[in-house]
Amino acid sequence: MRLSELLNKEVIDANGQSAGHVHDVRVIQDGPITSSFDAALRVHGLIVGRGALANRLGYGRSAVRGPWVIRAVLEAGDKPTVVPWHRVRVIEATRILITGSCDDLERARPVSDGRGAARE
Amino acid sequence: MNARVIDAALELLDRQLIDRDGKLAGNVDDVEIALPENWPDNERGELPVVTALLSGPGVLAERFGGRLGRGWAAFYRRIHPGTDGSGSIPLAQVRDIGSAIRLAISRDELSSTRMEEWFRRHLISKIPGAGHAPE
Amino acid sequence: MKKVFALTLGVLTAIGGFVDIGDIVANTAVGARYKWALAWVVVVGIIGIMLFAEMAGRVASVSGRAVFDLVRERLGPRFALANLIGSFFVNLMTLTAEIAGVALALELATDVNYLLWLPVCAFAVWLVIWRVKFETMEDVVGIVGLAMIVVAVTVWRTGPDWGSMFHEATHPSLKSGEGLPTYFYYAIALFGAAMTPYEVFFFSSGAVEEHWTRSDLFVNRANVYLGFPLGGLLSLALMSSAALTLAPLDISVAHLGQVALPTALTLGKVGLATLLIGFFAATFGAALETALSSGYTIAQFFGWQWGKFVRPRDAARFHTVVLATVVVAAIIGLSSVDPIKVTEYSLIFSAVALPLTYIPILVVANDPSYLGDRVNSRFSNALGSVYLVIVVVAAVAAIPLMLATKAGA
Amino acid sequence: MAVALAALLTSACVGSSRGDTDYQKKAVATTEHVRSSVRTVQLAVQAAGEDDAFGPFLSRVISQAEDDASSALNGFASIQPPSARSDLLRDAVDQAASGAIDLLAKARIAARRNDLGALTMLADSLVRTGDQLEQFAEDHHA
Repeated sequence: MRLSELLNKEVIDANGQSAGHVHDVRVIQDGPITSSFDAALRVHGLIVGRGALANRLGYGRSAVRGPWVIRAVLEAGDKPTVVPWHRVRVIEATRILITGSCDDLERARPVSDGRGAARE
Repeated sequence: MNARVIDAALELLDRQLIDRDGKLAGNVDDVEIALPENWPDNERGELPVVTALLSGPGVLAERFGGRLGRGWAAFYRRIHPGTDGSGSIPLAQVRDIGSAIRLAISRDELSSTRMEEWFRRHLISKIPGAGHAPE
Repeated sequence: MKKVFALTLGVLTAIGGFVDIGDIVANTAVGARYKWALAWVVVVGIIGIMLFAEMAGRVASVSGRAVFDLVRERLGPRFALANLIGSFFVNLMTLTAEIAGVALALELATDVNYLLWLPVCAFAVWLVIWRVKFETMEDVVGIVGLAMIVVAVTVWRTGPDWGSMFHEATHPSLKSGEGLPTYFYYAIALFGAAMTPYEVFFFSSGAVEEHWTRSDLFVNRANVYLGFPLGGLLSLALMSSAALTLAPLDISVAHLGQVALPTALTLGKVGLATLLIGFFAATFGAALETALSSGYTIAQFFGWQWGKFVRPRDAARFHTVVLATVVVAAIIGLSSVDPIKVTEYSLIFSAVALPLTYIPILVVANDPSYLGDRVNSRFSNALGSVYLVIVVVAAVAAIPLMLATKAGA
Repeated sequence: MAVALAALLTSACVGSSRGDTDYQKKAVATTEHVRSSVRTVQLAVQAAGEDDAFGPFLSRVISQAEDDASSALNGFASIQPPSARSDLLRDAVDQAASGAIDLLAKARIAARRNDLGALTMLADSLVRTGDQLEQFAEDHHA
């Protein structure tokens, strides 16, 4: 499966309610990437939200804070949540079905902390 | 063990690949994810894993979708028979994920840089001064 | 001495951006028509491009990522492709005009038709990109381009009444018979001339070409704060020289030769010769800038190896794109389209395309995962937000104004 | 706004049709164009007189101005005059502009020959022609 096959699909909970669209796939690197680790990046869950542009520009989840105009416009009404992978049941052509209700999904916490940055 | 959280679309997709010699080697055009065996009925609660980064015009075209993307992908397959044009880079060959993604291999090992090779051989190398050192 | 040469990237970028063939003619035409009533736009443009280029140069220095790379990362491939197509089109049009501009400068010096010079000029542009070191290229063209300063000397020697000049610039008013839509159409063209996307494509890629790093942020600032105001000053000088000599006779400007008349009348043959050299260097610089930018944008969109910091054979697709673009531009130029009209339109289209390049840079300049602790200051962000509004308004208004005023007729 | 209103009023008073007014505007624009070319050449000749410019430069500037003026006049001549009243205007524009273009041609010929004497002798007539065209445009402003 490719990452692009998950992105932008609509997420539907057990009650048939929409939780928004898949904005991203959160993975966890559980060790240094070297040839000795054959599964360093594991899929942890889906980031689901509503404002597509805000998502693409990285607001809401990364450490990007300013400028406030863009932030205020783009983050209005968009509170991305995380769907843990174990709740994902079916991946269809345009939708992803999950177990339980979308009301108990947690807010997605920001991910970037500046570590990935800056070569010397 | 400090686990690092990465949002794949934000931090992997469309990023620059740099090979082991510091040469630019394409962008991450998609990411290959392997689902656990028997998913979604896998009893042990195993998680999907990222197995490879994909790069190349064919991959990008498929991501575009629509008529433009399909036409582009079809054209790409025609001029590159027997391949989907994807330079598939196993995760084991990735050295560092930052504002660019550094690889442990040379770009010449990627099938996605065949066009570069073609233009090098048939056009650029034939112009005098092509091997002229920059500094 | 090395320190002096470290500033030529900014000088070349700014001269290529502010006083390329379209701007030379546009600034003169505006000065002859409106005198100083549009000078404020140049000032707005200078501040805007300084802000924009400083952010792009800082990101490139710290992360090694040039502008179009980031455009795709932040806008996604679809928007980025739309931006690429638009930017490439503007680049190609501008390159066509610049190559023709070099030929027009030679035509003025020799009275040999510019169409005969054009293929020679196109070949020379390609050859420099193929063979000359990036640093040598920018040092020579940047420094020879300083010959354009002769326009400022012209204004000085004409001995204007500085007080009333300042008054007219700060209290813009229109002659009777001039409509507001046309005035704002020219305002957007001048703004587009100052803040062209290709300037930042070139400047940020140039920073990578020169191997700038985190420790070169000072050099980045110095380039931006010296180069761009210099370019802006030359714009204002062209405008003033026209306002002082051509406006009283109510001459409408359409040719490069008319631009040179005030300098010839004021400074004589030496001044004229210097100015023609300046025209040549400025248009040649702009041609290099746009030809390279066409390669930079496409290569960065796809992630190909680009740049003059590797041997041509190691950046084969990049050099193929540059070569093809120069050839196509020369062919369009030879079809004898009016090169000056071409840049006037390309200025308007670059104002339209600008937000798609400006917004990603503004966002990335705030992203610590690229910049660590070198993210935008509050001041940069406040100014950046003001310009965000200006850039978007100009982009939205550009096409309707162009249609309504029949391109400023 | 006031200007637009005034223009509207005057044209209404004259009582000409919209076609006539349009034609008149084009006539004025054409003479303005030719006048701008004449003024350009006037400056070029002034530069020549003060030995401030090279031959090739002068020759190029002058022939471009001449080309511009001719193409403005040709453009105007190809427009169909909307009424008999406009025919008079057409002739007037043609006469004024053709005379000016002749003068520009003389300047171009002198410049090509690098004949500075002949060129500077045209200075006065260039100024006069420019003034006449300016007057013409003012008189016919719609």
